[in-house]
Amino acid sequence: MINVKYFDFHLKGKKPDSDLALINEAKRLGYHGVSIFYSNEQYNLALENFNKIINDETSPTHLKSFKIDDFSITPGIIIQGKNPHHLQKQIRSLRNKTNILMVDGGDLKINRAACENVKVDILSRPYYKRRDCGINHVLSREAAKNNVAIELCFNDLLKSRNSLRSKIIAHFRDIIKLQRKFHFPLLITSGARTIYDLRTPQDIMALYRCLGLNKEEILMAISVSPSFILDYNQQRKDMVVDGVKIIDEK
Amino acid sequence: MSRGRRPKWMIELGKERIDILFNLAEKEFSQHPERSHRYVKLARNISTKYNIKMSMEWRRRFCKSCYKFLKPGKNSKIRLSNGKVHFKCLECGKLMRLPYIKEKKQKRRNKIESYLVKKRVNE
Amino acid sequence: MKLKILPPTLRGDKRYLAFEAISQIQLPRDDLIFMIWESCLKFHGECETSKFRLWVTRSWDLNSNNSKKDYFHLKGILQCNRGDEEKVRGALCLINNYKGKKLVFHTLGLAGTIKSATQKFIKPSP
Amino acid sequence: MITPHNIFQHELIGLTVEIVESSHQGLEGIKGKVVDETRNTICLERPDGKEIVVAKSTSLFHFRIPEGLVVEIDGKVLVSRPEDRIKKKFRKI
Repeated sequence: MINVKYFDFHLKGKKPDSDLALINEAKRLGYHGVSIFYSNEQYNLALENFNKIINDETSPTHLKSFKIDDFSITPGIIIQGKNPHHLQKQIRSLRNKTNILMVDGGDLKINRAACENVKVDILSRPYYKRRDCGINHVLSREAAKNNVAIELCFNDLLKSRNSLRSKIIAHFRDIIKLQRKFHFPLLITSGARTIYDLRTPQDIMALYRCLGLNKEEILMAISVSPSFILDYNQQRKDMVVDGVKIIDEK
Repeated sequence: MSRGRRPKWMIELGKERIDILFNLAEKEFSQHPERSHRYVKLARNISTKYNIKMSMEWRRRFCKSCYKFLKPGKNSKIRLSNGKVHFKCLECGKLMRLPYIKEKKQKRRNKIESYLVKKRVNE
Repeated sequence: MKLKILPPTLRGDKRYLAFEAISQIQLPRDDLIFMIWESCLKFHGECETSKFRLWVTRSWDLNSNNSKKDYFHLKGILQCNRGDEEKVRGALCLINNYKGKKLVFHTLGLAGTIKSATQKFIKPSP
Repeated sequence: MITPHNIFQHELIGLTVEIVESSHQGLEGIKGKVVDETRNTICLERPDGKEIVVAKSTSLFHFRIPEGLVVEIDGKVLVSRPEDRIKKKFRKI
């Protein structure tokens, strides 16, 4: 595999120093890019201290993604909406603050509102606290149309045991079956809080292979769709409409 | 399907597009006449779909029956006769008559005003 | 708000497994469920059992008339994924005790619908 | 006025355009002035006067607006009759 870049897209950010430990650990394990998710309030705080550490105040603060020798770190915001209307309001206000926007799934109305919204990047864990997998053919068609990625979180497997874990694996299988039919972007992430939740990309690929995913699909989920999300969001500010983009004239 | 009134920005956009099309037709007529006929057809489509009246200067520049672009002297004849302007399209021979009473009245008013001004100046 | 169910082409296809359980203690529904899941998990592990889509549909209590006997008789229907019936049957017959009490599971048969499962194995209509 | 925000609804005839990507390799890199437009095609006039008819849905265009800004438009966005493009609805990004 020539220059396949592995991305771990969902790390939970808490305190600045623990985030840094997470990032260094991810770098050591062989990931090429990482994105850390904060709630709305902590996001600005995190942005500043990233700036202090990496660019030591030289670059302007509005920079949203950072690079240490081609290891890309992009902080993002995770949204918990109480109802669709509240969710829409939050999305509208937070869209141009970050590069990546993730909606925490679980409630049916939230899942649907997130899938139908072009501005949302990732719908994380639609099966959270649910007996079914949270999405059906209607939502997955919308997710494919609006390019909303559905995220399978490794942390859920880690923390659960016995029948709960096998139920979550069953939800994974349903989502994979829907993904094969409707081709919405799939995302495999670790959702790590501490360095003990992180696994190397090869281990995660091996684990997901026995869930029924073949090699190409896993590569799509770990390296292609994350990098697509990053590039797409880079151009998002000068995208007028879905297919139209302003290029600074030569 | 109820046509209804189009929103304002659509009508503005339509007007701009019609102006662009007719200006291009004007420029292109000498080398490529068939292109300017095509532009007139496009402009007509826009004006009919969005219910936009073309401005006065452009309404006289195309034939009402064969929708060809008319350039005075090249494929159209313009004459004045008994109070009307005659546009004759040489492509299909259609004669379009337009009264110009407003212009006549305007001319009379200007003449009266110029006399009044002269009289006041003499006193 | 409920999600619209999947179209038939995407909906997994099911098989119904009629079983009877003879045990020394009364078996409510959730104990039944716990036992079946436990045995499958121990025997096949989490990854396999996630394929089976197990679901205990109904269970009937058949010891109203012979209360003097020392065992409880129970019949029920278990829904599982088509193609994995053998694995589920294998796991079912490995159950032997629950909370120290003896217990045995026999699978009476397989059927494609709940109705045919009940008629054929549970309540043979005269 | 033609701005990047309403160029796809505005008149394309008269703008200079360059085909950046296209499923037909021969068309890539061609520059020209848009001369005619139909539902699925754009007719380009090359600087040397030759006219080329290009399909809209299979290529990516770089339109140069009069004020000099360059806008990249995917052909699929433009696929509709010229007069219908004004009222076509688009998803805001």
